[in-house]
Amino acid sequence: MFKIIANREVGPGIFQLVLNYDQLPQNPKPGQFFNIKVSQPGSDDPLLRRPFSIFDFDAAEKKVEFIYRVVGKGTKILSELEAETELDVLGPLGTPFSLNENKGNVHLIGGGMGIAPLYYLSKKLKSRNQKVYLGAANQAELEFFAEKFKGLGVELHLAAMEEKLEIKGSALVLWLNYLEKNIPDYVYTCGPEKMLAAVEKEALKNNIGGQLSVEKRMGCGIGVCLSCSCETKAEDESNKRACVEGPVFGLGEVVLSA
Amino acid sequence: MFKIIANREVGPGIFQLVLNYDQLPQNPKPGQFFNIKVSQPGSDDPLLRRPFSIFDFDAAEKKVEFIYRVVGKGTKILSELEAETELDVLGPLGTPFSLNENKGNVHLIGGGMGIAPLYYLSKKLKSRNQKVYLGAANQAELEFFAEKFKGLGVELHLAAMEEKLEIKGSALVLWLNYLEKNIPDYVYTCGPEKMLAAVEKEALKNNIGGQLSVEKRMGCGIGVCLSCSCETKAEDESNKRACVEGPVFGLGEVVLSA
Amino acid sequence: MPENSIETKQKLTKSELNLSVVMKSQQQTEEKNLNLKNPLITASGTCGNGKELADFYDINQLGAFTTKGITVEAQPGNKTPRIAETSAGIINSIGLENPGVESFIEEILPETKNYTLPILANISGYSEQDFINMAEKLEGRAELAGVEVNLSCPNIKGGGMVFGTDPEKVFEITKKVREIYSGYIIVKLTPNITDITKTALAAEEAGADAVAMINTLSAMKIDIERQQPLLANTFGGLSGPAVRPVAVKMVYQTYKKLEIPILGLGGVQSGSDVIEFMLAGATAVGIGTVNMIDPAAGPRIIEEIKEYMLRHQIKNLSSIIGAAH
Amino acid sequence: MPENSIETKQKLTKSELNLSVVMKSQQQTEEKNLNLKNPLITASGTCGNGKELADFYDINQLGAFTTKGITVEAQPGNKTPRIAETSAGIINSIGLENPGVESFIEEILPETKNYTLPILANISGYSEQDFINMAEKLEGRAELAGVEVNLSCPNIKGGGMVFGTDPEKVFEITKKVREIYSGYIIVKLTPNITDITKTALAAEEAGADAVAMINTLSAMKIDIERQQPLLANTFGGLSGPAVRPVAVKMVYQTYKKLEIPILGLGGVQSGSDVIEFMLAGATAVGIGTVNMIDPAAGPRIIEEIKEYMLRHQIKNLSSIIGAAH
Ligand SMILES: Cc1cc2nc3c(=O)[nH]c(=O)nc-3n(C[C@H](O)[C@H](O)[C@H](O)COP(=O)(O)OP(=O)(O)OC[C@H]3O[C@@H](n4cnc5c(N)ncnc54)[C@H](O)[C@@H]3O)c2cc1C
Ligand SMILES: Cc1cc2nc3c(=O)[nH]c(=O)nc-3n(C[C@H](O)[C@H](O)[C@H](O)COP(=O)(O)OP(=O)(O)OC[C@H]3O[C@@H](n4cnc5c(N)ncnc54)[C@H](O)[C@@H]3O)c2cc1C
Ligand SMILES: Cc1cc2nc3c(=O)[nH]c(=O)nc-3n(C[C@H](O)[C@H](O)[C@H](O)COP(=O)(O)O)c2cc1C
Ligand SMILES: Cc1cc2nc3c(=O)[nH]c(=O)nc-3n(C[C@H](O)[C@H](O)[C@H](O)COP(=O)(O)O)c2cc1C
Ligand code: FES
Ligand code: FES
Repeated sequence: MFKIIANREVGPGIFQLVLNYDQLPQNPKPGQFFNIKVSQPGSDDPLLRRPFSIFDFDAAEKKVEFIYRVVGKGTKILSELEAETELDVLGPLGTPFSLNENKGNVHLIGGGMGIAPLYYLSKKLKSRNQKVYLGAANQAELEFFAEKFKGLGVELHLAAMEEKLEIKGSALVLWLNYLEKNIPDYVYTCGPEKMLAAVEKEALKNNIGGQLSVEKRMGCGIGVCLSCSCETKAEDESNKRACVEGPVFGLGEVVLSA
Repeated sequence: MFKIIANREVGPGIFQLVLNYDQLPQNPKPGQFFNIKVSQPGSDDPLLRRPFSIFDFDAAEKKVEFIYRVVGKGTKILSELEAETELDVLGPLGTPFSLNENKGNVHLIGGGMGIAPLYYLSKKLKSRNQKVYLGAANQAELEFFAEKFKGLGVELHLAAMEEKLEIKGSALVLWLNYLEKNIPDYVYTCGPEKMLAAVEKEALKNNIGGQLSVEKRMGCGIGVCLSCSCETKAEDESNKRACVEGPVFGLGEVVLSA
Repeated sequence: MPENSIETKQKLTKSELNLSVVMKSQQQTEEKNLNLKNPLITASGTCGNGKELADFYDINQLGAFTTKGITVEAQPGNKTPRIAETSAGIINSIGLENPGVESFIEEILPETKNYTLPILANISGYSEQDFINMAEKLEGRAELAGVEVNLSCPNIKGGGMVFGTDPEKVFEITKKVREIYSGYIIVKLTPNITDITKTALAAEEAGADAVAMINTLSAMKIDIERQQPLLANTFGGLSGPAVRPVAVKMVYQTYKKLEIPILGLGGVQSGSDVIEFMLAGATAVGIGTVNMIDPAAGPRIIEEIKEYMLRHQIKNLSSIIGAAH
Repeated sequence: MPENSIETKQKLTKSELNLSVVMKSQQQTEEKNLNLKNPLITASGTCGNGKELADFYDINQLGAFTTKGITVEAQPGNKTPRIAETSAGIINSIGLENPGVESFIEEILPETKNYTLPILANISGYSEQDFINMAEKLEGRAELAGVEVNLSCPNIKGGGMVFGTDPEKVFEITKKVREIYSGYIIVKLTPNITDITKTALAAEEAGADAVAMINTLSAMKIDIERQQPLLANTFGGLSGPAVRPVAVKMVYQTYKKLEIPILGLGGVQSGSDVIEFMLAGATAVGIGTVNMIDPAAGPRIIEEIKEYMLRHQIKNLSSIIGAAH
């Protein structure tokens, strides 16, 4: 059983959801997600669960956190739920980021709500030699994330599309600006698929290894429906499910729409 | 805008719902009902509103009360809503009881949740020469109502089907037991349709006037869909809508299924 | 950057928005067109005859009003329960309760004289002759902009098959009505069919000015405690948001095959849903079940459409008809 | 008083309840029947090939398991998005992603060897020959209790019409499969048809042991912000609670016309819904979309059925089949 302990707006239309749980089948790892039912018990609408990446996790306090943007019917309803409400939640689900402890210089590149899973990842990575590149529409959307990452003591770079921070532009452009003088050993990225494709292309060109997390429309989140199939790049391989083999894939593993 | 101020169990599966309102198109009269949407804003399920008779009303405190039994999906969901929740409510709707001030000796006969509208009616009737006959499955279901009616200082008789109070049996049997020595000028009744039919038959036989309130499955509650049509007894009359011309009808006005 | 260029462009304001649509007539003459100030048309049977909604708003704000279905003779309708709720839908079996076409003309039509919006009479029949009779009675009635021919009734003389499931019957009835009735004719099609484009084309060929789709899906609910059908009439018609994906698909699929306009309906709850039907190819959009839940749905939906138009900087709503193709 | 008499009667307890049902075979011989310990059968395509559910419960608790649809050749499936949510429903266009019948036999079937429940292979084809090929390959496979012939695919060689919309095609394909395949044959029908009793009867005549109804309703959703169909494939199939009233009606309507058993499905979410289908006339009931939302739906629904049986003091669940007629 999961219970809301906080559900508050931390940016324009962006909410922090903190849940308490009784028990979990296993401790969640960075890059995994939970699948949350937002409808009233007994109501058939909205029908499907909503997947959200783990933003933070605290085993001692039995707490799991998400950051979500209100985009449609389900997230609107979720944003109106009060503390103490019990939720039907499945998870942790999916394949997490692998932490690749041996990599020294690591870049994390996050766009929009794609930033959410990178925070828990950043926290869990042993190496503190991390450079984090975040982008969003504007400063207000980034503020909450920026504060949190600052708390981790990592090198942080910020960009916004609508106003000039370090630059006026996307996380991708920000990262590319730094890339020349500063080639990482490994990259982790999450955000719009176009951004993932561009990061992947650039990384592969520079022989940088890495992982990315995709957002696919999901039916079940547990691998039974094949709604989330991702075409693979290897010719002899069949599709992979974003909810089971993903959402984290290696760079070059699945076909992204650029 | 309506807001829940209390929503508590007052009997087995029976809830008291107290709402605060900003404004009403008119003050509700006994026998009228409100039509309450129980789904989350933005959810399409449950789709229809749920009609409930006015149990009590307080203009000074801008408070309207209902007593409802959890029977299905909608009332289950309603019973789980917390204080402070805002509700989408339409009303007051329907034709009220007419208070017939000139009648001296009045009987009120209520079965099950049909008791709910009789309380506000009893309160509003000028004559205190009222005898009230209430029946339900058991004592526990009647307790809350009994306390409230006692507060009005009317003569109260109680029956239950599963255990002996004044008698072991229905409100109807209870009333019939008293009827011989005690013919009223007027009756008001609400409850299962079979009970209404029997009260009507007995009253008409004894030349007693009166009114009854029917429960029909409703689509709209505002007269547009004809879901709630009641066949009339007069040959030249067309159907009447329980939500507009009713739910209160004169004895002998509409066809009841006995 | 595109973001910038949009920002610097002159933005449309609400008062500049044009929500009007034209339902062209087959004759392609301007005076026979149905001009609507916005695409919203009440769906037959869900708005009474209009006066019940007056407590909530002035229905003259809508594009057009369709009356409750009428038949030649008065009908008492089916026994109750006539309505059952299902997941995101309702099943109704009202059974066309109505006072008959003559009372309609004498009592109901005069009540609409204060309406400034076009009125459509929804006509239902149990035989071809029924439709002919009603077309004759309604021909020349100045209160009416047109008729909506409801083909979802069983053909009592023809073995009980629903007229609207047979393209030939659709053609015949439409043609008969067309020969008699000179106003705007909308033929309302049933979705309980393998291929609705066939009946739509039959209606067009026979001279319908427009088709309406969809009427309700054949459905039922069982009361599991009493172990019998919940509706007194056993079967009924499913409407509401549950059916919208089926209705949108039928409109989309028909749009490219037809010359005449489509009145799309089924499950509209919001402005977004109206936009969805128009993108699929509907010129006008019906609002039915939603009125039963939210009697003030009409003006709310109009506002929601305007918000969408502002967000997408669409000046003329009619420009999006069929745009999802 | 009836209340008293019920109270004094011996009450059934949970352990006395008998949930088993028998799907009789057309041959009416006992060894060809499909014996299910309860009426729940997983709906093809919504439970993977079973092992994904193992984290949640032991699927051997169910009546039978139906595999994801297979085709002769491997299929990559449609482009994504393949799923859209609608009111109380989902539209899917997975496009039969599967490794082809040979991989199915070599890789998937061996994985089912620990299952003690009957396994049904769902087979889909784009031509008559496809069905024949698969029937041949699957004939004699001891892992399988039977096949479910999915007739909701377009007949590519026959102009793209869906097989299941034509009673003659249903007859032909069923007959061909019957001639080859000796196990239990369920013919799965499409609801996108004017009269599903015609295809049901065609399947029966051609030798099907049972019919399954319904597959998904043809539907679509438009992304109004991008002004294009949401699914990459434009159209898809609607399932979930939204369609249940349509499915129940089709089962009810078919029950009296058919000798062979019906596997009813469409929108089942709870034990009550299973009861509703059985009262309408279904011998077994499919659970599809619900597994995607509640992976542990199977055992929950079984518990809910038991509660209903206790409340109504029903000892043998099979006694309620068709009881709402
Ligand atoms: C693995 C994974 C992790 C995610 N993590 C986050 C996160 O941490 N924070 C966050 O804000 N968002 C996250 N998303 C996206 C989030 O799931 C969607 O924004 C959300 O489901 C939208 O629901 P809605 O009802 O508001 O939108 P609607 O458009 O009304 O939803 C309709 C349907 O589409 C699906 N859908 C809509 N948008 C998306 C999307 N972008 N991705 C996947 N499915 C979508 C919904 O789940 C639902 O099934 C994640 C998605 C995935 C697949
Ligand atoms: C004018 C009027 C006044 C009422 N006043 C009260 C009251 O004061 N207290 C109270 O407990 N109940 C009252 N009822 C009955 C109450 O409306 C139903 O119990 C309630 O709607 C059941 O909803 P549900 O979702 O729990 O049941 P479900 O069975 O899940 O509901 C399905 C549908 O059937 C309708 N329905 C189910 N049972 C009834 C019923 N008995 N009467 C009418 N519609 C029904 C629902 O409104 C809904 O549309 C009244 C009914 C009417 C018509
Ligand atoms: C209560 C009710 C009564 C209806 N009566 C009629 C009718 O008389 N004639 C008709 O053509 N359609 C009738 N319909 C069908 C609607 O006009 C409409 O086609 C259908 O409900 C789908 O739209 P919706 O989902 O917006 O309600 C009725 C529908 C409902 C719900
Ligand atoms: C994601 C998904 C995949 C499906 N795949 C198949 C399939 O491969 N073969 C088939 O016959 N039916 C398939 N179906 C249809 C279901 O088996 C079932 O008939 C339908 O969904 C209605 O049941 P439900 O509402 O319980 O889901 C699929 C349905 C869904 C939702
Ligand atoms: S979402 Fe169902 S398989 Fe991935
Ligand atoms: S409930 Fe719609 S007319 Fe009465």
